[in-house]
Amino acid sequence: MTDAAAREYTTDEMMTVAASRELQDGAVCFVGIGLPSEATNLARATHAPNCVLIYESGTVGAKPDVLPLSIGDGVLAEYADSVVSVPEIFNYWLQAGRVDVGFLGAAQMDRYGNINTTVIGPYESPKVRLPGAGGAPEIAASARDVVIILRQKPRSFVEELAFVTSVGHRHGGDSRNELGYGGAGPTIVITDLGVLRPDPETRELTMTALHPGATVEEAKEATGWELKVAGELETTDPPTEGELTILRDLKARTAESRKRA
Amino acid sequence: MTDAAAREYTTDEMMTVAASRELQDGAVCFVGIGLPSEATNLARATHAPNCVLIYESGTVGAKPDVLPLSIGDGVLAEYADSVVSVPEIFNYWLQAGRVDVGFLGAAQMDRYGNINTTVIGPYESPKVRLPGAGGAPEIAASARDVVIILRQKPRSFVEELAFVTSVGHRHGGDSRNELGYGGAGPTIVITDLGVLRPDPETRELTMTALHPGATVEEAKEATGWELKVAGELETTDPPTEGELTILRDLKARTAESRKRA
Amino acid sequence: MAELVELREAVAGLVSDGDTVALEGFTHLIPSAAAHEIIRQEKKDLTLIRMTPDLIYDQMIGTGCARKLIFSWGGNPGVGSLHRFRDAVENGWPRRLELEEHSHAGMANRYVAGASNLPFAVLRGYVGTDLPKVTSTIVPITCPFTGEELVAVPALNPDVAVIHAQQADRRGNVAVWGISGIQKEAALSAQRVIVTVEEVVEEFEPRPFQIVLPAVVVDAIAVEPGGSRPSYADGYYDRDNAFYEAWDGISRDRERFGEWMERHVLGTRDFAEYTRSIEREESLR
Amino acid sequence: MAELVELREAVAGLVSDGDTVALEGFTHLIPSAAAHEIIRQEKKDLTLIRMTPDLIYDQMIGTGCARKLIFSWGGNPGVGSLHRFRDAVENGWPRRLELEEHSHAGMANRYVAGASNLPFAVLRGYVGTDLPKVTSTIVPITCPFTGEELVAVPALNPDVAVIHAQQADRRGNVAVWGISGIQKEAALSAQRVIVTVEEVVEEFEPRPFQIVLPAVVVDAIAVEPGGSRPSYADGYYDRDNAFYEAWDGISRDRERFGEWMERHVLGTRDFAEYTRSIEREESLR
Repeated sequence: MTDAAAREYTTDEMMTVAASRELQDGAVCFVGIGLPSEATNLARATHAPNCVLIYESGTVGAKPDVLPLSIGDGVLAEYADSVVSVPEIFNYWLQAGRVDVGFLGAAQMDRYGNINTTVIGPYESPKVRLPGAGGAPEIAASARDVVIILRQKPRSFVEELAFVTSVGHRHGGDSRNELGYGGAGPTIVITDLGVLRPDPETRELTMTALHPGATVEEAKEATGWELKVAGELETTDPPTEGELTILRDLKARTAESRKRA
Repeated sequence: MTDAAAREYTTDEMMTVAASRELQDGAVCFVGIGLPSEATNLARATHAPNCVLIYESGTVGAKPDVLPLSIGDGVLAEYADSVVSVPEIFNYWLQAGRVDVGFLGAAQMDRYGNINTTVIGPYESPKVRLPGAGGAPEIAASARDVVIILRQKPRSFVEELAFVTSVGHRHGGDSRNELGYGGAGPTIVITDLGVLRPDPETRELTMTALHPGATVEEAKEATGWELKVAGELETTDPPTEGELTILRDLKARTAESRKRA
Repeated sequence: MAELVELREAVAGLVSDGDTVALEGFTHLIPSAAAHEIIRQEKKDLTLIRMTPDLIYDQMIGTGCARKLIFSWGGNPGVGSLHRFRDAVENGWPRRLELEEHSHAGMANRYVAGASNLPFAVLRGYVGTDLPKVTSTIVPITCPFTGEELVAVPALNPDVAVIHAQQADRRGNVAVWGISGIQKEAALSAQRVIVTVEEVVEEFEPRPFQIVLPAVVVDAIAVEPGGSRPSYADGYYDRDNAFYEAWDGISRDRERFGEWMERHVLGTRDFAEYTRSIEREESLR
Repeated sequence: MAELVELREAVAGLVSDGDTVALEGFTHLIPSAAAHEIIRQEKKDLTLIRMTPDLIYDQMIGTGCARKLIFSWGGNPGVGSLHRFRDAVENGWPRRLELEEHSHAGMANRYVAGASNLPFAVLRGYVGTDLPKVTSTIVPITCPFTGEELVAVPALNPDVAVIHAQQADRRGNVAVWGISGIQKEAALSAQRVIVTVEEVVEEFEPRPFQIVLPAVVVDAIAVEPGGSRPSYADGYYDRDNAFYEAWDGISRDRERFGEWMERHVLGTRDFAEYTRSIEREESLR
């Protein structure tokens, strides 16, 4: 801890690093844009050089040297093992069950890991119209495991979703299984404060780890429902020197390349 | 006629030439192997340089310089406008209604242009097991028009098919329409003796033209059902000098290339 | 059969008020020039289809071309909201926008069904989400062999599909390489097809992951160099990420948006003039 | 994840008696070397799948490897009958062969469904033909939107798919160019995938109409130069049309077929030795 304590890092960096550690080397990973893309590319640059990153634009085995701004940037195709059509990505890869893990972000999430990216407020007269489903519903349905990355805030960790865009553990218990999806649903949620995992029985997301410096009180205040907390809470290992350096290089290269563009 | 009379040609050459004349320039044509391939490539080399030849192997706009022995010879891909997968050829091209005309051969045909390429004798204990359906059923179903090329013999022009592999005008009349296919069915049958066309009402194939030298008696003897013959029978224009030269060159080049292989 | 024409003629001749129009291009090769021409010609009551409505759809919606939107993800990729799209949905400005909302997988399969001349497609998805509650074109279907219940979605068959490609050859064949997304299926599902290209070449060279659309499936080809900016064309130019970020500010305010569209799109003759117009403005910044 | 192995190991490890095995290659890139290895290892009771059973299937059927055949066209392309196939169907020699017979369109869509993890596929076809009378895997299905009646066929999901490709790279990705037929769908529909290749290269070059199968979908890669003869490999060698014609005579007679298989296939260690063996014989002619 001493050299870790000596290091300065942001809660977002901790969140990205913690998420990146969830991607195993060699795994086939369906990547959402934004934080998921950042975390999975950090993983590829650190402990998971052989992971196969899939983006919904049709790139399989993408190896971007900078973070893509969109899911179809040229850098994704340039070094990919294969580039296929969008129907093939969703039918031959995702629906076919070839994806080991899906990394997703969200606008809102409930205690069962169900996700809303469609609207805030009533659908017919929304307060905020969000982008919509994109590839998320089928990633949440068919990826063997799902990792959700989301900053913990009362307005994103909500008691009730305005709209269920993508299914997590549904109403909890076995209720997801009735849907006949191939995937197991969200296995972990990484936030800027810590880590939540579904309870084995109820499937309700339970705080099982805190990042260094974060407290249970913070986490409860940041959660729109009565947050369950595990008996013995783990503490996340802080980012290593290597993780931080590589993440910051990646982001610097990315910023640089966007200025050039 | 004088210079035609002077020319020597076989009944097979007459059949191929007559069939080739049925392919209009610019038409999208789905090509079966054998006689259909010979006739359509003759057309491309003579009056229809802009026809788009499709082979079920996935070649669109094939321009073979020799006749392919199979529907997937390399020469078909080499000069094609595009090469796509087999599912695309059948779904995105044939089923989609993009094919103007299909050229088919057959083992057996009945008076309504239904085709058998499956078995002679009972299916469970066949006298002769034929290759089977291949692409023919959907070509017969979805090509806007169908041209059948078949030597006229009692054992191929049969009263009743042992097996209906591909549908022509079914039981005659409107019976084909009930099937909901996009194509109009066989519009013409070219034989070594002449030409048959479906009656506008009954859809029964009727002899409407004879090739030079062929007689109605021959045609009737060569047909396994009571052949209907049109009121005034036309006589097919014999092969022109050009048609014969080009067809013979094509076949010579083909034989030569197969020796080399 | 593909004809080489001016984009102005192509849009005037093939796109009519009230048509269902799909402009596709999955981040790569977005047909911006064609979208601007549709806006210039003030097409009305269009049903617009696109998996990923972005800047060009924000512009068509904001200028009132669209009556309805069939889509699966509407945002400014990597930046945030589409403000004109949001204003139309949240406030009905400049007019009410009807939505038909699917997932990417559903939209992709709807195009596949359309390209295959099938009335519907089957997939695993949607169940358990709220999408079937708000979208009537998602219904259950049972496998006749296993009895398993799946989801059916209807085919998409737009009146017109518009795509941007890198090259056409002299015979009117069209080549796309790199990320080709859903363009093939969009084109093959449509009644009429307009393609803008970077250039016309004698012959195509082999390129990584290249697909070729034969001339017979294309109606009009218009040469529009840079015609997918601020998107990119692999082999020609990069994505203008700065413009996507700038669009957030331009589109946030109705008036500023209106002035911008007036000055750069409605006030220019074609995409070349539009490009010079925004470059001039950028140079003033 | 693709491993580079000897073909002998690949077949021994991944193909078991009673398996459902699809060897695909649409005229181009037929996996002959792998078929011979299956025969050498005397695999039994196989359900063989192939759209276009030709010489290698005639050989596997004639040597008694097959219990059942799922197919759409069984012939010697451009030559005529498959005599061993006919003998099995007409006379049950060397054993009765169960048939499940479809059209090309039906088979292609069955592979697509299998590759997509869907239990069935939908198409327009079969109605009015006698195929549904003899094939139980063709059933009607109604469009839930239009009420139109179409045909459903069940997915194909072989235990093992075997294909021949031009190249693999060091990471185990596989490249096929030219006519790729149904190989992609056959591979993606199977539980296990064996690929024989002409050679392993550092990196793929762009080739006309090239597809790449990523290493993660391939289990075993074996280098077998010439491994699809007498079929052809675009960029490597041409189709040996003379052999297809010669096969008509070799296969016509049970005894001559048996001797030929004994001498050239069962009596040789691998495809390289087989090739030398038939070349020696040809040189004697």
